[in-house]
Amino acid sequence: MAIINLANPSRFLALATRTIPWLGGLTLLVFAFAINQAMSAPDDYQQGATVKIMFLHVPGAWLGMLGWLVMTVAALGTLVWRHPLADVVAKAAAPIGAAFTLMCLVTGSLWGRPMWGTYWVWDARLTSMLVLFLLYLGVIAVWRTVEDPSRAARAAAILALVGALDLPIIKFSVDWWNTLHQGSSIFRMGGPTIDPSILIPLLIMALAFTLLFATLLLAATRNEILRRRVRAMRLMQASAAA
Amino acid sequence: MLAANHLGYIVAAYVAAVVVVGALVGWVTLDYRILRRTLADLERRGFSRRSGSSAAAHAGPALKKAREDA
Amino acid sequence: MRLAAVDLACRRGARDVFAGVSFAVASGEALTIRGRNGAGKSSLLRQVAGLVRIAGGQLTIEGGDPELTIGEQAHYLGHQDALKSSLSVAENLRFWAGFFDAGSTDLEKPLTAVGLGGLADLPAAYLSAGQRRRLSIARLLAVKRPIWLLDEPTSTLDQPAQERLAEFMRSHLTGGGLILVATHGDVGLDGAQELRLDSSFSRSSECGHGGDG
Amino acid sequence: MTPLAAILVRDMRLSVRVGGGALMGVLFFVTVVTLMPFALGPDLVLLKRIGPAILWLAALLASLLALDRLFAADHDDGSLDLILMGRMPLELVVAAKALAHWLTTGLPLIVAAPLIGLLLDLDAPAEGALVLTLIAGTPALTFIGLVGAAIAVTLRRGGLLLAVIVLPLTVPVLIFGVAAANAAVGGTVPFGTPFTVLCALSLASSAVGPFAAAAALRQEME
Repeated sequence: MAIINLANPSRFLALATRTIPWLGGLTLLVFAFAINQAMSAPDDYQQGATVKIMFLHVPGAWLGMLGWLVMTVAALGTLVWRHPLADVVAKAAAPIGAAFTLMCLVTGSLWGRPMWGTYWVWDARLTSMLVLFLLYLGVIAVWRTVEDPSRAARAAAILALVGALDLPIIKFSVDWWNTLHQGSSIFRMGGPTIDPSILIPLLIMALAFTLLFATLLLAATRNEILRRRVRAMRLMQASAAA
Repeated sequence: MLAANHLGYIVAAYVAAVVVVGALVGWVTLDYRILRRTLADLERRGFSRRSGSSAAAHAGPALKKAREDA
Repeated sequence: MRLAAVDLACRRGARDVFAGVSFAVASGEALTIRGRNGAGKSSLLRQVAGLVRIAGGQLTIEGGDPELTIGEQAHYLGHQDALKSSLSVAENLRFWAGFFDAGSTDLEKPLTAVGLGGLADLPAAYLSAGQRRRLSIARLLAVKRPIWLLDEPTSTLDQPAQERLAEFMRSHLTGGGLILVATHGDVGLDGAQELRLDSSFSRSSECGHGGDG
Repeated sequence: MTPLAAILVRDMRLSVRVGGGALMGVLFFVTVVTLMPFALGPDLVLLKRIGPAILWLAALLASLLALDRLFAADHDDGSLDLILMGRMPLELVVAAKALAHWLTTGLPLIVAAPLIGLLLDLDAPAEGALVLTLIAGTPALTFIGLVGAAIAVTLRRGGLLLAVIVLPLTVPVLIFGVAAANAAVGGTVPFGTPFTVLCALSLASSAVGPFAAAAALRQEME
């Protein structure tokens, strides 16, 4: 359907309420299949069974970045196309993206423990994800400190855009910083070529997580619309009783 | 780094993932339920109890408009 | 209870705001303070409230609670409303009632009296300027203090709210309280004493005058 | 509810609501600690050795962060005038505000510190020492910062001035905090000595702080 009529909050609410259960069900289905595939995947010759953590770690990283991509597109929606739902989607995406980035960091740390003997190594990829996580917290902080939603939306949108521009630079500079100092991290995360027997379960897990992300985003956006509605009705309540 | 089977860490990782996903799902559903209740309460109460139906009536159409463009 | 000032003087920074101001207000009486902007109406009220240092003269109170200062027996309604936008109407009033040791009083009555009865759990951010001022006035009703110091209380109030305020002031006076109100217009208090602060008092010594009245 | 409880509950509620500064301290703390390795290099051996120092410096700066709004917010909306006209002594009111600030800024720091310590590869004894020293040290930071906030309340650009006023005053807390945190990991000094001095600093500042802050507020009011 055209994006235009999605712009009307009530129609979006009705659509969301209908699709969320189906999407949730599909997510569960794909997850069941993915978990099964992941568990039956062979151990990696080098990392042993801990490769199974990769099935959580890598999708977490992808969703972390996907979340920021969603926020960037929503930011353009807010600032350029003036789409009424854009800022609501951006506000909904921030905590979800942050949560998956956190999952990526935690699983990465648990994956590194048996390899390097420490919970955290300033490996290039892990460090970039940490900076991304801090950027997410910054955007959430903007939403939580600016009271007026439209002002908060514009501020968060600009931060998302600037973040989107800065992330590749951060990625590059962290890589350079890491290789420059070439400290103790002797082991590169997830070797260059991944054996198909591991790649397929990984892709299915990634699909399952992406569906989960979509369901959560839809539900969180619906919540934000309802929150806006509560706010509008409270304003109405104040003015009516003036 | 031997290819030992670090079951503990794998379980910990999956527990962490379940915790994060569980928190997200819990937060979204709880938030939805609270918002539904607040909305129902606001609608049922109309606006200020003291001003009775008149304010609610005159605010009725405004209320519908608020629902549209919120 | 009797509040008396003799040759009261006030300096703000290098400027003499006013000097030689005397008045006496007993229970059940009101004093209307008039004067141009910058004549020091607010400074006089803040001096009585104990918020501004008294540069000269005496300010005494007879009767009332001997242990308490004048400020601790007074309500001050300034230009600002002392409300927190992220707290609800009820939370704001509950805080001030709790802070002024009247925690257990019923808040519904003052809120309804100022016409905010139905908005108890509405965040103060949504209130209009007039509603915020009426919420401050509710503080005066919720906590019983004999002296009211009102600084242009009607500035953001509409006509019905002003009449309601005049009604509150009259009942406060008949209840034995006393009121000092700085205003430009009429606040509906007939029989109140008048005190005119005109700028002839405020001699600006070395540098030019600054700051508000 | 007593006046002190009213102030405590209100300040806590304000800092948690939208616009409040509750978790800002922790966010700043995490960011500062994350920045250090970018400057010092990813070498865990080095980071482990100066870990406690980095964490303590970050905690010190983080706990000052939310302080400048402590009185300025009340001053700007007129609440400070009414607080001065309350029957509760100002010293107790200021102490209640300090407690509210510590609960919303200091405590989250103490909870977050061990997790962030993992980034600098701190081992268990170092983490334990870090938490202990933060528990003993953050009250001192809050009460010293309290005085700075009271002095800076009516001044324009008070926030900037606050850091300049307060940081020198917190030097002893930093010295003994880091000394105690390092002592637990090794080194000549036993853990007890710097730790007791740190506790003494906290007790002293919690006694002097409110009086100095209340006096400063009264001075500022004209």
